[in-house]
Amino acid sequence: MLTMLSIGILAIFPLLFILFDEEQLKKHRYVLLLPLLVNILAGTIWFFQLQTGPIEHHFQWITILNIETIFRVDWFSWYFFMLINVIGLMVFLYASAYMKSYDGYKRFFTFLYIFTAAMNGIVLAGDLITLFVFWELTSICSFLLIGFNHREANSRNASLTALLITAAGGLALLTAVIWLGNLAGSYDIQKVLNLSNALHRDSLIIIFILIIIGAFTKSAQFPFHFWLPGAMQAPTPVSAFLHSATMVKAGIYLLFRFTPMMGEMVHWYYVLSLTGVITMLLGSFSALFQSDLKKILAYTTISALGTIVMLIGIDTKMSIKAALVFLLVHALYKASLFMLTGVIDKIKGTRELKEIGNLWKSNPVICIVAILSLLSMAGLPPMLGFIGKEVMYDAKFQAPGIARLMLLLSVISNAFMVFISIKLMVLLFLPNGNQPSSHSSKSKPAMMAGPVAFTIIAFVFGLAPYSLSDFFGNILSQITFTPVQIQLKMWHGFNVVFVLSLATILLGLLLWIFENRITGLFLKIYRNLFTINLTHSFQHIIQYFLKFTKIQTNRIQHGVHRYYLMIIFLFSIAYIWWKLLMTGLYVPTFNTENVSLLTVVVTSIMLLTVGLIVTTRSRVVAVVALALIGYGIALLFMTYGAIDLAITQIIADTLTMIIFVIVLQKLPRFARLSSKRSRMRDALIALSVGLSITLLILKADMVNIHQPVSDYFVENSLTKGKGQNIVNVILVDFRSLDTLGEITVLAVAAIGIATMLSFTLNKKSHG
Amino acid sequence: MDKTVLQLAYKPLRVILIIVSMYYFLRGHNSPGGGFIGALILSAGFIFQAMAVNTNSARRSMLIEPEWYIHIGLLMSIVSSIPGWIYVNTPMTGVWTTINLPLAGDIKLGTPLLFDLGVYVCVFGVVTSMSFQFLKHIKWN
Amino acid sequence: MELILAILIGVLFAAGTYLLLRRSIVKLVMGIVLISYATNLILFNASGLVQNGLAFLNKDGSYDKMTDPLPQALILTAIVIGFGLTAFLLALKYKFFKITGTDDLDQLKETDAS
Amino acid sequence: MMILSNILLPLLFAIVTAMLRKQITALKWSALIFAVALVVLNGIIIDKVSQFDYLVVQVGNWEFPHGITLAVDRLSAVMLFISSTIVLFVIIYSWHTMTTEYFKNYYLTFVFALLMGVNGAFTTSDLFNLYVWYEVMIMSSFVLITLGNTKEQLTGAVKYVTMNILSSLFFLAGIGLLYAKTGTLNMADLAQKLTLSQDAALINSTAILFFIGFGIKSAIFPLFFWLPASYHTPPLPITALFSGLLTKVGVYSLLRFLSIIYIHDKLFWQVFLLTIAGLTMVIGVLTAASQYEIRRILSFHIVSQIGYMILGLALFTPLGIAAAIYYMLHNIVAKTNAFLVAGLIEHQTGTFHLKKLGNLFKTRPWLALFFAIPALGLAGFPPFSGFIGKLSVIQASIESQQYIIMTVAVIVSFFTLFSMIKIWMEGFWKENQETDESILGKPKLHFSSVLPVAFMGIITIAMGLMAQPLFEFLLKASNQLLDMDGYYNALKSPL
Repeated sequence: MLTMLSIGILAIFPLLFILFDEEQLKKHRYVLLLPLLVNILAGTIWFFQLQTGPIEHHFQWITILNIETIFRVDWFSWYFFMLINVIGLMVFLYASAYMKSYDGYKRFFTFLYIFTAAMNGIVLAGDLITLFVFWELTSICSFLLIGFNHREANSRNASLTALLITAAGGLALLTAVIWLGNLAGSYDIQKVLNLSNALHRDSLIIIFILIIIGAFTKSAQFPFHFWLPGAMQAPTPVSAFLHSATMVKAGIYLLFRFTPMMGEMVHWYYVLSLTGVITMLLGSFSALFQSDLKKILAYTTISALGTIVMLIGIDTKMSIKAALVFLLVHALYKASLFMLTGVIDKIKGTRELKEIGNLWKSNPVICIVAILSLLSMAGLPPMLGFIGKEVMYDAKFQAPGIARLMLLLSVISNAFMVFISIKLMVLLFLPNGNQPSSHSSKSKPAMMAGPVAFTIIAFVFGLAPYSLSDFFGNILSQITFTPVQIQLKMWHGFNVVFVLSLATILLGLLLWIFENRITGLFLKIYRNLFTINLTHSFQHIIQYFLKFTKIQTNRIQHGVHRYYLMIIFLFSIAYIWWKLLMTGLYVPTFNTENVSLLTVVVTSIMLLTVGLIVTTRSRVVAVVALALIGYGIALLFMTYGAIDLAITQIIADTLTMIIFVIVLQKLPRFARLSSKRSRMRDALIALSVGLSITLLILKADMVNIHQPVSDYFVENSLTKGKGQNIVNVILVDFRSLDTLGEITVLAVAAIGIATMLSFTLNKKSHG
Repeated sequence: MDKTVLQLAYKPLRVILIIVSMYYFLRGHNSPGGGFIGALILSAGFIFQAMAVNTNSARRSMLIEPEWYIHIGLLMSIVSSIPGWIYVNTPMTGVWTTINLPLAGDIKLGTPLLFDLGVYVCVFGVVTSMSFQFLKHIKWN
Repeated sequence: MELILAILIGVLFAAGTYLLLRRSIVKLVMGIVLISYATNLILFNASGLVQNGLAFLNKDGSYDKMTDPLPQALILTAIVIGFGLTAFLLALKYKFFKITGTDDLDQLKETDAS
Repeated sequence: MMILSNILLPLLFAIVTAMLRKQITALKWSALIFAVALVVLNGIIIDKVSQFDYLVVQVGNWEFPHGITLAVDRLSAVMLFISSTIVLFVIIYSWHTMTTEYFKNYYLTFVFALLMGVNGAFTTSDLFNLYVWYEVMIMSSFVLITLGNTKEQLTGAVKYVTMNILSSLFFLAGIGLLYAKTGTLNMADLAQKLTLSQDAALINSTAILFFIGFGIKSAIFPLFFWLPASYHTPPLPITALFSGLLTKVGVYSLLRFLSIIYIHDKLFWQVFLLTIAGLTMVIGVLTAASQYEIRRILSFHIVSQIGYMILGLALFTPLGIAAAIYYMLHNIVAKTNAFLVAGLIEHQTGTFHLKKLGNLFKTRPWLALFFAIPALGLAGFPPFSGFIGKLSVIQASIESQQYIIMTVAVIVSFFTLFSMIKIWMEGFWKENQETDESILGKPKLHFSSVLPVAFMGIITIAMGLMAQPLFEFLLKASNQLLDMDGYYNALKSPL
């Protein structure tokens, strides 16, 4: 039940906000931390329970579709869970102070809580549907948070881009999930993974691609990475939490989960490693050219995500281990750096790199924390980042295949990181000639708590990495399904990895020293590489799409009534002819048995009259001709024994004609509106309709499956219906419900005509 | 149009049409006729009046508004379904009784006849209402 | 006779279709009336077309030449319903002309394309 | 009896509301009570149907298949229930949003008459009777769509009326041919006769006319033009009512009628319907994306979402049909709700047009919440009802190995999201000084217009979270629909 609680408390907690108004909430803002503390407590309890094995809770949702809600805590979930909630705690603390100056304090935290709940849901979910539900929820929360400053067009566009991309990925994932569920007969992740060997390989490749798309969009992998820099429009706590430490890791979580199943595919290896490498280089390289602090961090995040994906792709035990460690490293330093950016932003009023500076003098604490975090980012000792990088190099070095090449590329990418770290340190903290701004230069303790804590953690683990060994070993066993022992050490001795580390740092330093010379070259490369700005292209695509739909709509829903009708008729004709040809045409035989001279004459006159209606330009002639046809039909009814019908037809026809005449008095003459060509075309269509109907009727006469039901009426009309006029008995007794409906139609028509003619809205036309 | 002829003729015409309509309605169960045809003939009488004089005059002659004929007619049709529900437990089932009248002899009365009467009244209301609306708004007279 | 009737129905349908494809609303209404005649005849065709047959019983319940009474009842219902619809259409037509002053269907595009 | 009450009571209510039309207060309250009564009645019917499978009435006590037989199975029962619920909500919503002019001009009478037609269509098993109910329904809808007689309404109505009459005429012609061929009007009897006959496939040429008739009604691809041309013109409660009821009757009829015909030419129907479904989905959603008027966006989406229902039907598996029915129910609730919210937006800002709207997220946060639920529901986001709909449709397609249509369905749902987000972006997020000013003077939302919106939002969520009992019911319903012998036997010798 603890699983439900840990998600539920976050989801329900915002309801309490109704009790407070915004000011009160700001005053008692430490209340906001409560649910996260509860969750960390839950995590602690699980820590002890996990020693004996995973914890599972099953809830029935839609058993008929095999959908069962399962929550499952294993070491791997636990790892993510703690990451989310510990970072969450600090971010909430930070945000409670940071957001004080914003409107919509309550709203912000509501979204953030729901997001945290969803994020916990993803990692605790034990079945794919539940996972997907929470997955989509994080997309929505991310959308709402990126667009938090929704009055600005930039925020709106960024949030739209983010949502569309992640939602598209979500749909791919959904398809994959349902497909997998269908193949495995269950959505339980354990069962799906266990069945992997029995699965049919062909469809598995499509499923694999779909999952990859889902994960890549969420984790901002090339070519979907471009939404992430845009997402920096969100308030800084959001960037720290969603777009670096947690949500973007959801895709990675998914890849980890599917490793045992998909890892056996050769595609897995290539697609993931290559995408990872591209993303890694792309991110770190693009970061070189940014001047906004948050943008820099965003691109380095992309790079880090690429690194992790690449490591998962390599799929050796070492590489998975490296990925796991690197995940922690990155979460710690990136959250810390983002929060510091926010602090600096508050103090200096800007995030532009060039305009900040000289922080060392005014805010030494910030500087120390920042420097340590940046060291971690650069992968330098004594921070945990160093360990992360070492393990990573080691993994690649030991891995087969193209991993060596990747090793080289990682060194370059990491050198960029070193370079960026140095650049940031220098530009931010050393004096650069700018005047210290007049903003309040004090940083609030609530906002510094997070960075400080994370830095300390990273420092401690950096010094004593072996304390993490067992833990990562446990996780690794769970992911790969085999028991694994791993070792984390600070000092590996003089080996290749050490040399590589050294080379990285040197390269970074060199870049820094020769910055002025190299920048020009890099800029050239950058501009040539990125002639296409994906963000803008995406906006353009949307614009083009809207334009296209507009053209297309005007083509389809053009408003010309007769073309609508024409399409309906053409569709019908095509359909009828096709069916007629498929089932064979019927050659009519002329049966003279029932033909009398009268009917022939009547019919011929009617045919002539029809011609008159179609061609005449006089309204009176048309109406009279119409009446004549009606009377002709009445005559036909009469000759074949339908006297009631004939009378009704005549009266109804007369009434219709009278109304016609009354109405036409007020209307203009027929004008010849259409051209000869269109008349010919319409005539052709009309004739075709007529012909198909005729053939259809003749064909219908060919089939006569059974005796009609009406013998019964003949037999029972007098005895049970007490009437000799069978038609009337049918109307008022056998099928009286029809008649009831019929008079209802009439009644509605009458009242409707009354309202139509007498009721006109007083207010001006709306819409 | 020369109205004088119509204005002279509408009253006797109306009486004739009412009688004809009753005749057609009553024999409808056994020979051509019935509620719908009867009602159309009946309304013809009042439509003539409306055309000859004006719609208000015709409305007055109808005693109640044509709309109410519609309501009443529909209600009668609904009511006719109730006996069947009570006696046979299936609504709209025909229930018949025979009444002996001094002059006419045995007359069979049943819910289908009530239903047909409902149709008659309703259609009468419908046709007159429709025609009056058209005549009034399009200013025939 | 079926053949003649079928041709008649076909012609009525064709004429109705042609009128529906005109631009005038009056012609549109006439087209609908014609097609509804045609559908009534299709139903009538189903009654088997017995010449001089009747749908009446004698007093004792016997009959001479019976046509299928059911389609007749259906057509009767359909005629009446058709009458109601046509009357409403004409009212609509009238009101439409009164408000917009046009009879031309091609003019009424504003509720479609944006 | 209860089944027939579903037809007779709305008629009675229509008459009573017509008589009461001058006493507005009494009129409104009585209409409310009537609507509640119908909901309760249909609740009981659902309960009965789950016990006895079929409720059958031989109207007039005539022997099957000679008289008119009314039969309610699970599909009918659930449709009856949802339609009366929608009517209830719309009546509550109309309480304050419709002016007294409308009430005086028989607004409620026509609503009940419409419901009578809809209920009739859902209960009858007789084809000609179905035609009659269709006419009751469209006649009432004609009057409703023109109620108020604005220029737009009349313009839209010309198209609406013409194409709907045309659809009925096709339908009627189909009945004529079918009767000539088979001599029966009852659907169960027809099914029985067809299975016994050698010539069953020949019936297919007649089925065309039915398909076109029902197709126009349900607004499938090349036949849907009347819907976007007219749905946005009448007063909002009427649009909402239409969106909930009308096209769904067409889909219902297709389900019922094709379940008889389908098996006699399986290959053709599957390919044909899948094509139609795909085109309907795609065209509808693309046209919706181009619009800037909320009601038009929603109207075009009706077309698109009909495609999903046809898709479920085309698969013709128990799961596929259950998915189609679920989708239909979901769509009725969510779409009506979305329209009602659009009405609230208009009430507050005076416009439906996205370009004139803006910043409602700040100024009317509750409205944003109310909109978000049906919008996310329609876009198929979890855990709302649309998600289960989408999920079951995809699952059914995978099960039948129809991967192309599955892909189309998935992509279309992406564009649906796009349209919803567009409304959100433009209406709720965009900065717009004018709306901010114009909104200040607007009256507060009345309780009666918020209540149905909130309620339907809850239903949308509940249909997602508690889908199990509903889906179980629907799966039984679809098995029942496919079981022609069961249908025949139930009608022939009812309990």
